[in-house]
Amino acid sequence: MVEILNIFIMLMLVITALAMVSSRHLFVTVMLSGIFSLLIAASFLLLDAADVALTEAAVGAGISTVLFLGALALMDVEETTRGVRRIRMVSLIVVAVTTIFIVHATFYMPAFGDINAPIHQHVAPWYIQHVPIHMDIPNIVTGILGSYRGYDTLGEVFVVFTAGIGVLSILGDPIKNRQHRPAHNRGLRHYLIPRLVGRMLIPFIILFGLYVQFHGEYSPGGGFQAGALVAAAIILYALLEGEDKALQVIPMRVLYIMMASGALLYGGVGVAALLMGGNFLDYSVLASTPVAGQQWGILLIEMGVGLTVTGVLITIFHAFAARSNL
Amino acid sequence: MIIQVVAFALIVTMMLGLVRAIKGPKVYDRVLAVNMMGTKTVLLLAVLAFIDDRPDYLDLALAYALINFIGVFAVLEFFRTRESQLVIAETDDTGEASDEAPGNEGGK
Amino acid sequence: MNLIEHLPVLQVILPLLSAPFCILMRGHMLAWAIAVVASGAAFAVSLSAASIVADGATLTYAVGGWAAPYGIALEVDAFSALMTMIISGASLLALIAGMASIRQQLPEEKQSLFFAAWLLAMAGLLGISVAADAFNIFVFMEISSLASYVIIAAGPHRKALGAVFKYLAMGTIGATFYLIGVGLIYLMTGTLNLDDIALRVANVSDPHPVLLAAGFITIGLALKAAVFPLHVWMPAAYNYAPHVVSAFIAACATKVSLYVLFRFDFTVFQPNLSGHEFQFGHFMMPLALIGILFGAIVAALAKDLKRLLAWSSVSQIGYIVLGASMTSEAGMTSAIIHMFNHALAKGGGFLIAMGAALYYTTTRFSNLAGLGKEHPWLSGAFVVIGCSLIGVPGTAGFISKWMLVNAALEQGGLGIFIIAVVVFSSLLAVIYVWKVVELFYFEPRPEGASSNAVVVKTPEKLLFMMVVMLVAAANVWFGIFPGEPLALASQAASMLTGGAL
Amino acid sequence: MLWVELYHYWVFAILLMIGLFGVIAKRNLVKKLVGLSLFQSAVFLFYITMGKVDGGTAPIVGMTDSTDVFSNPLPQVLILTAIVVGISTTALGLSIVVRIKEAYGSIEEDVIHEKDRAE
Amino acid sequence: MEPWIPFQYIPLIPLLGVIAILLGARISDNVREAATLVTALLTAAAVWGLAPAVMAGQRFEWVLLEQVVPGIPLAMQLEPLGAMFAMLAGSLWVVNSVYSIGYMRGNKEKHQTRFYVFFAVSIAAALAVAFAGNVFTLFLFYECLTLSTYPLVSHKGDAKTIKSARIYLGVLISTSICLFLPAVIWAHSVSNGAFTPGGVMSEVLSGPAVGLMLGLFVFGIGKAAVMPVHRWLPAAMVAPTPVSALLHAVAVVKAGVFSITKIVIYLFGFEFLFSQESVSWMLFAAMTTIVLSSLVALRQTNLKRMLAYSTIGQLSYVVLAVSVLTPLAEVGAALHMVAHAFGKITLFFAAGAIYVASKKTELPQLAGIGRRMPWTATAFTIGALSMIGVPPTGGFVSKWYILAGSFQSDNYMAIATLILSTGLTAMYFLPVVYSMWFGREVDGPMSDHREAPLPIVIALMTTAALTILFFFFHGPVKAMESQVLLGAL
Amino acid sequence: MDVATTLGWLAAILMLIGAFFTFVGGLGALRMPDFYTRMHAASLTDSAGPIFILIGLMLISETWLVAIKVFTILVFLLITGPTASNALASASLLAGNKPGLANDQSEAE
Repeated sequence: MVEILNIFIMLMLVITALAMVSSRHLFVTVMLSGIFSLLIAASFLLLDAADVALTEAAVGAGISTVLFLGALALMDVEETTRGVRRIRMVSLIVVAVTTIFIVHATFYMPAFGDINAPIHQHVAPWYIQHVPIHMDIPNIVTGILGSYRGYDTLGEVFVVFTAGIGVLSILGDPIKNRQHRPAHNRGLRHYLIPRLVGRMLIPFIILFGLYVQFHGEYSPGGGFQAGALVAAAIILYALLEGEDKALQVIPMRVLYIMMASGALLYGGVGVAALLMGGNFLDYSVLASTPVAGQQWGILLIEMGVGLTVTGVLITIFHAFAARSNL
Repeated sequence: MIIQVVAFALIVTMMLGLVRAIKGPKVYDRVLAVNMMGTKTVLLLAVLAFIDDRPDYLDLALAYALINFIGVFAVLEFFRTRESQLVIAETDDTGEASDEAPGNEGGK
Repeated sequence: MNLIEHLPVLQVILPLLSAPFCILMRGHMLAWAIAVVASGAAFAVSLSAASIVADGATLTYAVGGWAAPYGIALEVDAFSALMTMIISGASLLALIAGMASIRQQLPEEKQSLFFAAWLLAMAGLLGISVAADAFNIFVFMEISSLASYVIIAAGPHRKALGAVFKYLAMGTIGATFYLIGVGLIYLMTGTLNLDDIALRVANVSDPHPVLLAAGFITIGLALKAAVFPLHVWMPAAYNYAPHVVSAFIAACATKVSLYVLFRFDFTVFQPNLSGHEFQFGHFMMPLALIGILFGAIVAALAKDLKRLLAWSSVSQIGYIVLGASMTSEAGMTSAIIHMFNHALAKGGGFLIAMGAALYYTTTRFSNLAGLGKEHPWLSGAFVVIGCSLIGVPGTAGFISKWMLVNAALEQGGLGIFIIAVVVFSSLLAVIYVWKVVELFYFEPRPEGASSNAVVVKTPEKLLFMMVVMLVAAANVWFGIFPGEPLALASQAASMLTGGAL
Repeated sequence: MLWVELYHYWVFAILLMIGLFGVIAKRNLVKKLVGLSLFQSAVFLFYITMGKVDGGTAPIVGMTDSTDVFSNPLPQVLILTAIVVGISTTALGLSIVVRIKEAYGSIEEDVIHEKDRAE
Repeated sequence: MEPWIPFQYIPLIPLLGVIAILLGARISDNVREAATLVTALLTAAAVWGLAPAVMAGQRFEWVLLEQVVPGIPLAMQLEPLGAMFAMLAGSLWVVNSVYSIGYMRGNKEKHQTRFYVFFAVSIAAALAVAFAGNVFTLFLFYECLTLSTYPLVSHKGDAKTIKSARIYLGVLISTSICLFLPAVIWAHSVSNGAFTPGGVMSEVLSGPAVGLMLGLFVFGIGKAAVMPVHRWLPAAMVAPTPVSALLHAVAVVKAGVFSITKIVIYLFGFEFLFSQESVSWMLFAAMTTIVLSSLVALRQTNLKRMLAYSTIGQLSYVVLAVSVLTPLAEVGAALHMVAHAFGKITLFFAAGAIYVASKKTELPQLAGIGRRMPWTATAFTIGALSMIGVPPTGGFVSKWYILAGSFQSDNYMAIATLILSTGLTAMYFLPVVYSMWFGREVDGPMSDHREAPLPIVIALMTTAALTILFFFFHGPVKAMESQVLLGAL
Repeated sequence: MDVATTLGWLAAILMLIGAFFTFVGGLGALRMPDFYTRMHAASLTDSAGPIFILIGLMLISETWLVAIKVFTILVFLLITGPTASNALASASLLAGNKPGLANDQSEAE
């Protein structure tokens, strides 16, 4: 049954992707990419990847759509030139050849879902077996993410951090940019009902975000998803009430501090472990028992992730909005 | 068994929505289709939670519902700032001239 | 707490964790100071690590205390020690020398962000160099790439934006190709740790997916390393980046991708793909040869100093790939030592371009004439560094060419052809370097040429000249006493080719 | 039924190639970025696909019986990181596009080339 | 019998002199020139200090760096041939310095400090070439010499000069990279490349490979100006005359033929080469160069260009002498290096003196100049006679030995070439000498001029005297060269 | 029939009704002639479908917690769906997009 659903979703994915690339209207492309994200997230869920599905939905359908629209508000939504024929031919050939190679190799790959594939035999069973022992949390993904591969996640946080300061550096400080524009931005004031409903929902979204943050060890979720949700709530506020108000609620200074302190909190936990005699990011030494130490460590670093992601996403939104007057 | 039928109906409806989203012809049609597909996805997730007997998937459904909502607002805001674009947006993918309406970049 | 034990991770987290402090600082001097201190610390760490691993030892580190295939391991051996030295050294010197140039090219409010991104770029490159985990390499590759885009986009010319966008698109394709390759390997072996992969890939019954993985990883990394003909993003990016960024990035960024490429193609895939090094060699060698000549020819036609240096990089990367594509220990040694020597020469070259721009605002040839008379030390340093680029005896560049030709001699008839190409491209190098030398010394300063866009403070100028002289001297020093880097390089080469041959 | 076992990989290949085509062949910078994110999504799908185990369930212990078969959690962890990387790249790319639009008045590569050449 | 300063430190003297010159230039021009002179004298003294030890048959080895590139040391050695070259370069530098001071001042050249600095660096490089202990070291310092003479050649800095300097650098660098370097690598890959009496190649190389490697060396050492790699020499005529003198008589071209000689004797071993059919082409290359360059010289109307082509021919005498491969001819080669150095430097000094005093550069303008500049004309005459090989000049001695060596191996081709080229040399030098003394004066750039400045006259008379003295006192050189052969045989 | 079975049947019927509404809504969104009519079809069933389906799901929930979660989703959908539709329609109207049937000029499709 699930298999059939999956086939349908895959079919829709391919159709959507084709439409995205072939449509000449950029707004359409962005809308379709939102649909694509929803579909692929559903597909992830069908493939048992709950955390990934949540992330993809928050990022792909939420944040990424908002960002694309923010950028599109500044530019022509029509694609005015067709690609050069020669380039299109070359691309087609490149693409075709690569596809043939991949498809050819698939015939020698382990079958889909085969439990005897090497991938399910070597490292993964160890994780499934040891997460309950080492850190005693139900969500294995969180366990791996936070501890076994915590160093990757540290890198991930710094990728987000880099994106934040990168957008700031490229687009400039939102506050300075706003000063050059007339203060006409009032948000969606003349849409009365949406505004009321939206305002009502904001606290719930933040609450839900916090739930995702602190319940991430037990159910799908974690710092990143929570950060995206909270940031989405603030973005919603900015959309409804206008940029300036949002910047009054959370000023840029605070955002800077959020971005930096999240990353530093994560790194700090690692360094603290190092100072307390363990290796970098070895949470076992943080508390009296290794298991408690692991739990504390994961909780702290997830908070770091959440802080940075929230700060960065809001900052990026402001940076775009200040330019495009979204 | 019934629940699988529901899931199937949802998937088929999503396909109908997808066709509408691709066909347009107006941007509003597409936004409508996206919104519709969002709702259907939420339902699908909820149904899946029961099919797989994994109630924690319901959290996901909730998150989807919230995010879908925000997406629609972003689109509305986009319309507001780009009223000049709306006229153009009525055309389909053939792309008419893009300076039909006088630019009103600043909004109101 | 034994610090020696923690060297591999300190190498990465020192600059990484300094970056957030940078953006919290108001005022660029503080941010600059943090960046310099962090680079200096990283350099010190890399030196001490290098001294430990020079005799063939390997420092391993289990992050989080989890042993290798389950947790993420870091490994510092001779090869990575050499890379970390190049990266942190280049960053330190460029930062010290570039103070005035940064003031000239960047608005004050962006500077703290700039330094943070700089540190992240360096930390990313360092992270790749010490990583022993295929996916971890990807993560740090992205940190370094994103940060590089940011610091390149800080260039004042609008063309910098177009260049960065191209770099971003191609860089992301490259990284994603790499990710696909890693996925395929993971699918076939079930592990991500490099050593573990090498161990388990031998048991994979069917080589097709591994071969596909090798193809994706090779192409992806070649894209990031700007190997001809995938170099199209590089010249513009180097050319329009802020001068100080060009000096830093040109010295190390592409080399780190080559480092990963060599790691994979020479150790990870060897146990399964019989004759893989042969395929690698025959795939890469023609590209390297064409790239060497093409880059040098375009460089000889350039009308801008930075453009010239950037195209010369296309050619010089060809030398590195050529050395590796011989798939012999001697060839590998020449490739690795050329990474070091080219970093010295090219970093120095861009530093000089930076100095020229500091005095004369642009690096266009029409505006640089007569530099030799007004700034004799600067142009003198260029002559030395240019000689190193050509490969004149007594400079670092010569050592690598010598090793390369020696390695080619082992190849028999093909070797003669390789030598002919190397020799010819050296002549082209003479042409493009000498064009600049003559410009500096013999052409009169044009009427009304712009100069001194920014007031260069004396301490800044002193620091700058000190660094330039140091780099020029290093080019000569390592041409006469190449002992230490050569020892590391041959150690690394024997390690890389040991598994294959 | 070979195709049932492998069609996931084929979908991955097709999506990958649609995305790659978008990046290489399209001249509009936003379109290129969309292609890029499509390209990355395809890889995400590939990783998640290979982590699936027949009859498995999401790797969250405790909610269900402990006898359950779990799908492979490691690819999911990797893709969580990769998604974040993807959105970061997209954000950065978009900000560059915005600046390009301001500097050149267009986001079409051909127009930008022409303006560069005219300089 | 230890020399008063170890030979390996001698190249450092001019380098230290560079610092002295730079510092001196800050004080005044006089101090700077004094520094040059003192350095030159010190160098000469140091080089001559080696003579007793060398004559006594002592040899020194010294390794600067165990591995400059893997497996190859940076080694220095002292043996008679190198000592002779070092002595030649060191002592002529003194004379040349005196001359330079007069010339540069008389001509009011710019950038004099740069000139003196690079002059000293070139001498240091030449000395290092002289003391090279293996092929690689030789190559290294050979390249240094090329680069350090570039600023001297391009000294004037105008468009024509730059073009010529480009040819100079282009030919020398491309030959050395394309031919010399591969040969060096080849030599090192088959042997240790160290210079050993009797050669090291006889055991590792045979057949056509010998000829190929020798060819790479002979044409790769572009400084020896064997046709067709001679183009740089006439081009380098744009340099100030002291530089031309240095290039053509002392450091550069002599470094070329010295390198060839040293490689033939110490790397191949000429006995070994004598047994190889495949090296006979070298003789023909040298003969062709001699004859062709003389013919070209006949057609020149510019004095310095004529001298340049003469140099090409004279250098090939040395190559010819080497390729005759008999002991007597080898002695002749060494003698000719010295004799030609004295004669040619005299000629260039004279040409420079004429330019400084009268700005004349073309042959027809020289008519009757002997009456205004008797000393210069006398010196020029002596130099010209030495080039032709008329006794009692040094040129006669060396040609005599080369001829004798050719008879030793019944090499009639070589004998014929020598006789023919003597005739040709006479044909282009004698008319000039005749017109200088007896021709009717024509209008030149300066109608009324006198003898050149005193330092110039002193310098050129010194070298002219040396040319004649060498006829009578060539014993030491012969003795030293015999030692080389003793070791080689 | 015990309570659970009854609830099961009830839930099945409710869910089938919901699925039907949903499908019809999708069909309407595809086949209706102009934007406002399409919107009418879609937004009505966007409320009706979830109500039936989610109530059905609540009935077969094993624990109260699950039922509450489903209920929360329902509430959210009921709040956000009409709001979004309202906003969309007013945006379309504000942009000067007249209902096609009112002006008796059907839209080209």
